[in-house]
Amino acid sequence: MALLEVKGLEVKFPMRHGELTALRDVSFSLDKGERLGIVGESGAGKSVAAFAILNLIGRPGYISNGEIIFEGSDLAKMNARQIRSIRGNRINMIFQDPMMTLNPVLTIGTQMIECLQTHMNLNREQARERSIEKLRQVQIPSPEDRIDQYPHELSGGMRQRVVIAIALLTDPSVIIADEPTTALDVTIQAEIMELLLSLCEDNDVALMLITHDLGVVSQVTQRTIVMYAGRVVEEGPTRRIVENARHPYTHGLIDALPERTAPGMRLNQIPGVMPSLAAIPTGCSFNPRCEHVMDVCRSEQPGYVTDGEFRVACHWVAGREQQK
Amino acid sequence: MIAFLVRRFGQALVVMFVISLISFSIQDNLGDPLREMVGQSVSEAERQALRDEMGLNDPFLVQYWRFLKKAVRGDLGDSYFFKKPALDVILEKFPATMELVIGATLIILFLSIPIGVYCAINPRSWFTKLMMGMSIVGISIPVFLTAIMLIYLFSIGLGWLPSFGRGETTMIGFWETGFLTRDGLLHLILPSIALSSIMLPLFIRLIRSEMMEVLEQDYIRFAWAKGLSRTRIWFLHALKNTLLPVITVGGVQIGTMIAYTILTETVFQWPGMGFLFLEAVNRVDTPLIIAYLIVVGVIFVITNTLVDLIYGLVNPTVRLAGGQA
Amino acid sequence: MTRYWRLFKDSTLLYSFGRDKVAMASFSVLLLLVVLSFSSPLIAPFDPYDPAGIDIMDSDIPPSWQEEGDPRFTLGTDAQGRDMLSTMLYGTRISITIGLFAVLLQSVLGILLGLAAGYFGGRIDSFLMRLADIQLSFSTLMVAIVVLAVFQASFGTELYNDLAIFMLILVIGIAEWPQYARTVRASVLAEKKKEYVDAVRVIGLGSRRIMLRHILPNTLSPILVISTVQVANAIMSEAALSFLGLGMPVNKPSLGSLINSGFEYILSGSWWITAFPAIVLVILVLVINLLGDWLRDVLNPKLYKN
Amino acid sequence: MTDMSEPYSQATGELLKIRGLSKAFPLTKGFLEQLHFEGGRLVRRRESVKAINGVDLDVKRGEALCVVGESGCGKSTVARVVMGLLEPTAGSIQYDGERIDNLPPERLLPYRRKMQMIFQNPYASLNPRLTVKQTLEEPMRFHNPGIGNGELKDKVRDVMDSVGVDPSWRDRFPHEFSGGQRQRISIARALMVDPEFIVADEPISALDVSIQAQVLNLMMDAMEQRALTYMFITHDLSVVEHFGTRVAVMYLGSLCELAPTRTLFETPRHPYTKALISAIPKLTQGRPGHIKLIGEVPTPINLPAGCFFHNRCVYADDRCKVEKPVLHTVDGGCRVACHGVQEGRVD
Repeated sequence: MALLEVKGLEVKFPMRHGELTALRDVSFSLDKGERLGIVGESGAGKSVAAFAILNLIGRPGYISNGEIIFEGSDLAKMNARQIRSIRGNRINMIFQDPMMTLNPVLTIGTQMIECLQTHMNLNREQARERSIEKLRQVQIPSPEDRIDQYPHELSGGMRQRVVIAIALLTDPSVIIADEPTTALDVTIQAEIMELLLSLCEDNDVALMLITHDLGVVSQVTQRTIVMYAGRVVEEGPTRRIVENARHPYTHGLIDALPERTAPGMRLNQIPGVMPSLAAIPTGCSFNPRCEHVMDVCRSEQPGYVTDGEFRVACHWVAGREQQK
Repeated sequence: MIAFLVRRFGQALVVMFVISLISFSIQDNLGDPLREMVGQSVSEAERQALRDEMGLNDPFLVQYWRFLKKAVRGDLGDSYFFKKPALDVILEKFPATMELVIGATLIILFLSIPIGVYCAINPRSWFTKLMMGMSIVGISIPVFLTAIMLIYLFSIGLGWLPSFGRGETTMIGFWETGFLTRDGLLHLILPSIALSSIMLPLFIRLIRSEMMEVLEQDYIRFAWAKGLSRTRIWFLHALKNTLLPVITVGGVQIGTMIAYTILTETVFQWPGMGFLFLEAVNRVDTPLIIAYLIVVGVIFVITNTLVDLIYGLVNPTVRLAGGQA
Repeated sequence: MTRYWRLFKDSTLLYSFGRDKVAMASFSVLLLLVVLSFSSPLIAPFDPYDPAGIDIMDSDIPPSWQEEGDPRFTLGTDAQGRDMLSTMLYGTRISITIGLFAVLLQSVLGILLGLAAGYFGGRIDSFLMRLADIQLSFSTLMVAIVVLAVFQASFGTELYNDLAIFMLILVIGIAEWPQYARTVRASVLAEKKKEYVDAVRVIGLGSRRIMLRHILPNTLSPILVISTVQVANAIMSEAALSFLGLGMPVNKPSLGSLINSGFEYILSGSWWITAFPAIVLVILVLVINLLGDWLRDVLNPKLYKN
Repeated sequence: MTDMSEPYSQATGELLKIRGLSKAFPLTKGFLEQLHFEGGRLVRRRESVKAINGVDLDVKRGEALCVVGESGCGKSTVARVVMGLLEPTAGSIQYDGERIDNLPPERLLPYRRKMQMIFQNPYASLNPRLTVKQTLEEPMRFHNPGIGNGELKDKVRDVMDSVGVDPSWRDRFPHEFSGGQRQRISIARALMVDPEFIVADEPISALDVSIQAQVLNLMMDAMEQRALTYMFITHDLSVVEHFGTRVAVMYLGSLCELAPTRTLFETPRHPYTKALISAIPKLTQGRPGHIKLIGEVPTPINLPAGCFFHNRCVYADDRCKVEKPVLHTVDGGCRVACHGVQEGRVD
């Protein structure tokens, strides 16, 4: 039984001219200790999916359909008090920009201890001890002093370590990391990613890694979901996706990476741009950019073709499967 | 810290210098001190002699220097009307104005923060809409009109509250207070409401918009993701950040508040500095006008310093030392 | 030109105006007040500036629907026997005129100084902003009261009364320049950092052309918002000054001085001398503030913050 | 398609010569904030951010020189100083043998035609109040005051065509375009005056992956068709491997290593370059095997003595802590600023 199972998730945003559907029929599952990558370009809906799990979508968005089963109960149906006992306790989040994630007017210690006092029955002293311990685990030098500092006294890399320490405070079973290294420098990125990876492994925490960077996904995750215009277009083991992507979009995305072309040659490009949520084409939302586009793609939204642990939403792939 | 103190001191000097220049030119240009002293019957020659004797024919700078030297000692001359040292006359009225300002500040503090926060948290509720509607009407009614309306309604119409003066007061040392008697407090109600009538909606709107902006920040979303209680997120995480710009604006509004005391005191005939100042203007009582300006200048310098100190306490990224920030 | 028309026509400004009942109502009321007051010489039943047309015997007549009312004076008369309706129409014209010209003066000063401070930076900037800070902390009203008090005392009341309208425009205009300058400076600084400015610098354009053609047009939104609010503020300041007896004289009253002259009689029951001009003043300021609020919501400029 | 890894066949000497370039930004603080108490005495300390510290760099005609480094290494400052957007604190810049860093604005104009720039943020690099046509016409009109309307219109159409933006959209405003299209328009504006040298400051880092490839290809097309020379500023090494002919690696405002692209990626010499290259996430299954750096990046306000990298370098010895290394040539045509490499301590 999966630790976290998302079924048919749909998220809508009421707008001036009617509603926008940010997520359509998104389903996936996460096992205990598993590392899942969610890949997509900006506007694909991957962050919305992450925030929807903890019912944290910014107003006026709302979950209009679907279930989010975590340890046997549906997060989407929980009341405010119930979901608060999950947030920051069983399922924790890491945000993109460490410069913006920590409250500038509160000390690191305050921001850590409040978590522990909310979710665990600890007194101040114990909470402080535990916070220092976690800061040490994320390799922050002299954590006893750092804990009393304010965020602006720490560098970006250090702040992201603090955020990771906060995410680990309550021994959660899932960490959702939304582009955790995008705002950081290349060398710091690698360090933070490795730290996150080893901490998740050591503590048997499941990791949901949301990123646009296929390289990161291929190094860190076991399974990958590719999203396009609010929908999952492909899912499978990371290795198979990287080496043998089936969906033309995934394929194009991987081929567009500079390392896929000999130096000095033109890069492989996907023509056009991702549609805005207000103007998603009928049929397959990728059809205007697809090199394999067929008539059916323009009229009918493709269903999933499954092949064991592999899942693709594409008429062209389905057609080829049938021919086999 | 040292830079902060030096800068504050420098700013105070500049402010006081400007005020002293203005004051001096008022003294120089307004009215003829001689007329006040000797009347019309003295001949022109005698006047000239007197002028020389009093140093009124000395060069500008010499006169200004003399004025400064006396001003530093607290000697701003005698009020023409009261025939007493002007500074003493003003300071006698200082408690009345202060208590009015305290009353209005309390109203603003205790209403604007809860209402502003509520409106930011519940942007769609009917109460928010009502408050936003009322606040824009509130900003559009001049202080003196609010004062007149209050008098018309509560004093003339309903007869609940007194319409002028301070009522019964008690002396605590030099400080004449109306806080200790029921009558004094009753007299304070309408003027305080009138004085706060423009600032209150202003601050409600400011707190609301700042708080709404803060609530959109990543660190608030992160706080939600940490599963903290609503009260902690709203009243610690969000409010502390909201207060920073509010404190800054508050500092700027002190000047406006003092200007409004003139209006309020005029309508309610509140025996404070503002009322006295307007009377002095009408009587061309130059020393009194100057004394008022100087007292107000000192109040500005002190309150602005306090505001800066409070800002530094709330905002850890500002080090008063100015060094590593 | 059609291009700009299209930009305007498609803009969120017009769109949201058509959808916002409050904005449309405010605009209509403002338009009505402006048109009525500026055509007051044509439509007003009496000329309040003409001493020959005023009979002191007509003083203190309540509005016509009251028992002692006189059908000639719809809204009654004031203590000098002037028709309230006519006096208010003329008074509104004076209030609006002072408000507009004061804001015009403010904006010219503020935009020039703000552009200079924002674009050149350095010493000019810190000097101007320090000056603005100090002046702001004294508040417009305070500065205006002091200056006008001094002028009134040194000019003598008669000469002052003749010059009052200019003095008010001048004082309110000059006293409020920091508001503008800070807003303009803040948006110039924000725009200057954007890369399109670098792009035209790379082309080689001179700094004056960059300022006028590229930066200034992009700072118009906050200027528009602040201008609207400032007109309301200027009208309020004028009313306050006139109420204190430092503004428009009784023989050429603005709304504020009308309220002031009526205040003395309110205790004796002549409420209309105060109430009618007060209502007009509040409505005038309110609709301008509502329009300013609407503009701020639509254009959503980041106004100056420390 | 051309193979850009053979640049030297076309290269005909240096187009741009940067010598000893430094730029420090004074921290704008009032006089009073500069006062500090030190050892019981009041001292005045003026602080500045040392963004570039003595950079020597040449750009050869016809090449695409990539300047890479992490945020705060001064790579964008180099670009801005070269373009005359910032004044250097010290050093000189020569363009085609002519010193340009000290020219008055009007004498700089001929160079403005030859040197153009492409910016990072497509949402800020176009004036929102000008149509595409106005944006594109401005440089042309400015540099050719007598140009006829017809000629200008043709030129706008040609350039829009060449960057892949439909010329019939010339009356639209920037907000009507997507990020990738705006970046194309931004490139078009640079191409309007037919420049020979283009400085591109992180032109693709604000774009999505699939759009990055489009813009990069466009830049390569333009380079080929117009015989352009590029100075390409980026933090993304994976792009560099593909795009550049030579690479300059910067750290804290100094050059660490300067080498032909292939050499740099095959045999990086400087310890920092090695760490940087190892940190690129590649499509390989398995854990990231990057070289760990110790410590934190020092602030450019208080630069360390000696080699700026010594506090993060595992090879650092006493010499590195006191003596600043200079670029020296090692085999393979690359230049490295490292005592360890010179002494053979670092392989």
